[in-house]
Amino acid sequence: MKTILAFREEEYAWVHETFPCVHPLLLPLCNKPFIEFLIDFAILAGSSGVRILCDGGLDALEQYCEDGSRWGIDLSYASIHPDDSIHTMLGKNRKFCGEERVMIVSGFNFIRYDKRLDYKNLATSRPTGEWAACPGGRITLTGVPAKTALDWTLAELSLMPLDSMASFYRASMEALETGATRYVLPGYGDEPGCAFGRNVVISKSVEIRKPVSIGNNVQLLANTIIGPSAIIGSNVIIDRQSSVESSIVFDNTYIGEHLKVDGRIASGNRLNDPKSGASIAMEDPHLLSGIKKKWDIRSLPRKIVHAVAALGLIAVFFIPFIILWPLLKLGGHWKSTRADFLSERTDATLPLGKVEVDSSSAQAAIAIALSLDRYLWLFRVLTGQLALIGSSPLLAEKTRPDLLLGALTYRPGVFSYAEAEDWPATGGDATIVERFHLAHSNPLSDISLVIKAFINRLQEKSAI
Amino acid sequence: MSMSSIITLTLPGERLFARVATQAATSVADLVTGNARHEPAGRDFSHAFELAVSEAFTNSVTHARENATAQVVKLTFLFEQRQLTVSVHDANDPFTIETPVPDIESFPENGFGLLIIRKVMDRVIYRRDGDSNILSMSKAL
Amino acid sequence: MTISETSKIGIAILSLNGTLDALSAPEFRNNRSVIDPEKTVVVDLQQVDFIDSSGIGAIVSASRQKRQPTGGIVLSCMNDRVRKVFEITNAQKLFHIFDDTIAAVDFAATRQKSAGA
Amino acid sequence: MKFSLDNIDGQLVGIARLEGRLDSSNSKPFQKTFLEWLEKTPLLVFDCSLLEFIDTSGLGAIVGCLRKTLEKKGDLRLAGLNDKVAMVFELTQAKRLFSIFSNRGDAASSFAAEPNPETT
Repeated sequence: MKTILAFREEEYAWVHETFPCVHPLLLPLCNKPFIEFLIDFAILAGSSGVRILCDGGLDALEQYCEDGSRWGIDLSYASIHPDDSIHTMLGKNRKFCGEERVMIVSGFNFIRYDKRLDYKNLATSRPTGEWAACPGGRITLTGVPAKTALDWTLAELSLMPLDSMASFYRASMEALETGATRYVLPGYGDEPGCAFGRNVVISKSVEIRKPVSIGNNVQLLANTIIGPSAIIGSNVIIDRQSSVESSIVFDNTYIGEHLKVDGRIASGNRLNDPKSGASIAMEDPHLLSGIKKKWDIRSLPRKIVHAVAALGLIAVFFIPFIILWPLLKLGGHWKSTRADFLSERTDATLPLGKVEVDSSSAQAAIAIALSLDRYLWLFRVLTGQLALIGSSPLLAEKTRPDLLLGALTYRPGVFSYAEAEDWPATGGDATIVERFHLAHSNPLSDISLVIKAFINRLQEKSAI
Repeated sequence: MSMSSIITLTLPGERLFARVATQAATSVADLVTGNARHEPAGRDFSHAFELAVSEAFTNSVTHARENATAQVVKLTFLFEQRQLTVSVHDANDPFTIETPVPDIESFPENGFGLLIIRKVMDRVIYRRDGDSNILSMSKAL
Repeated sequence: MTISETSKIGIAILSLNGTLDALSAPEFRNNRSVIDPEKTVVVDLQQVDFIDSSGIGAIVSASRQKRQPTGGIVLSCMNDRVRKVFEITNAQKLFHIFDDTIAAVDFAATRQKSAGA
Repeated sequence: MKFSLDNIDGQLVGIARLEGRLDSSNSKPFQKTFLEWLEKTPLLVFDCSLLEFIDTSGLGAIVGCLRKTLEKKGDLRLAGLNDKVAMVFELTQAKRLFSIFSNRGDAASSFAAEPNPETT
């Protein structure tokens, strides 16, 4: 059997406005992208091939789903016009459909199904025509049934239109509550109603109230209360004393201290009320918190501590540097490219030499293990241009919109907090951990994080 | 693989040579993707360079100054830090890469070139060096 | 690029083969069936391995010359690489795109009939 | 921003109408203006029906106002919060610190039902 999933841009236009950072078809429902629920159902119904039709762009979706080999099916894509009838859609995909039975799932709807039921038998035996429908679309079967009809009243199947933030919220909560018994949901958990991703750090005093679903790389800090009914995405930090209840927290979100998130959808710096539809963009670098920005006062002792520690490192690594650097340089294994990086002050750039060491030789491996590629940057700490530890320096041509909001989100350092925490050093993951430390670190914790970063780099390189 | 030396290719500034330019681009892209060239990501990578070079070369040829003698288009390829950069040099009048996206509903015939380049590449930099234009296009592996 | 032309139930089918870029675009642009505003044309892109913005531009401008801009040119059998370029430029919005040439011809014939009626 | 004094059952109640945005760009001058209001009476109402947006520093400013009012044995009550502003108060649990009314009239008359505060 073949399945066609057909969407029109207009059906999910609201997602573009409310959650602009995600392709609507990848909108996470209980930490699983929307489209995967449909692909799962198509497979459950016995499809060997699935084609996604849309009158809008599918680029991000294609990058995520690729050719479907991850699910063991053939996944392909095609475009349609908004007013195409089912007949036209079948014509446009005649080669794909072949002579087989075709299930057409149209509309931006959440399908309620139960993975334990035998939809395969049903899909082949049901008479041609509509299988399920709702105001937002329908599931239709074409072609002659292979067998006589079974008692198909047993299999539950219904559609729920995802036409607003409110319905999205309801569908997410439903998926969370019915949980892994009906759908294939991500995460691991010893008990039902509790799903955790990889690298979830939970402080001792955290209280978890089922049901919850938590993504990858999540930090739940002291005295937080999670749940009941909390869906927390990946790369999320819930800071001290905050609670998240009956709420959805999207990927790459930082929830500050002492906050109570109840019945809300938090996405980046945006807080939404699914019931009233109200939405507010926090102008703080991360979701509103009680943190007072007193960086101007605190920065001086920090700069002094960083400079003193940098001086220490300069002294310790002077000998290895003076021996290895000329060797590598002569051997052509030491390459330095100069580029402009963004400095802590938003209006200035900072020219830095970025060193790339070709790690083929033993000396080079030692040099990298000792972080000698960063050695020259240490002098920038003395001049106050770089912190010893902070954010990974960003190239000046990159624009980061939140950068304009103040230095709280970005402080270029020789080492980055992401390296210290051994988190993926790029993208949203790193940004979120850097933000956390930029808001919470003090000069002393900085030093211990530098040591951690140093050890991480040492271990990483010796592993190679 | 490491390929930090620069590959340079100089072609006559005529339409006919666009295929030579794009084939060079795909070959270099295939070279740096190595075994991944048969996987979807590897194929996309080399298709991106094929497209970008085709567009840039066509632009250079189309906007060539009339009567300019010995009009050539030079391509350089550099693979560094897992990022392939192709630069297209020509001696035409300066231009801008900040062109508006054409409105498809009005059936436009051109103006898509830079849009395509920006979409398929990670980074596009235009710079004027003396009398030449240099359009540098990079994409990470 | 080569263009081979056949016809079926009054619809011209142009099968393109090769690369559709700045060099080969004029050949497509000047094809007699393409120029004729009354004629509905199915363009079979199965053998097109590469298209760039000049190729897209040629097809878009051909479509503009037709009496029914979104129906005068019907496309079929584009591969993924070609489809991506259509998507980037958003040109897929202007065309009816089929994965099968016969289905495209059927569609074009019905369209022509209903437009003529 | 408008400020007016109302006499409600013999109580002098100050009603301030906040407008537009209250954020880091204007929270400091706002706090200064507030001190002038506080000198007139420690019984205050912020009519927020025209307040469109508030951020951390704006919220901090309002909480600061409340603290100063309480020091003077008065109270600061809020009225007419729109959905967005209400969401910020709820999120930060600042809601618990304030008596919140749906409109300025209710907020102002709520002072009448209470015994006179000690005058300072």
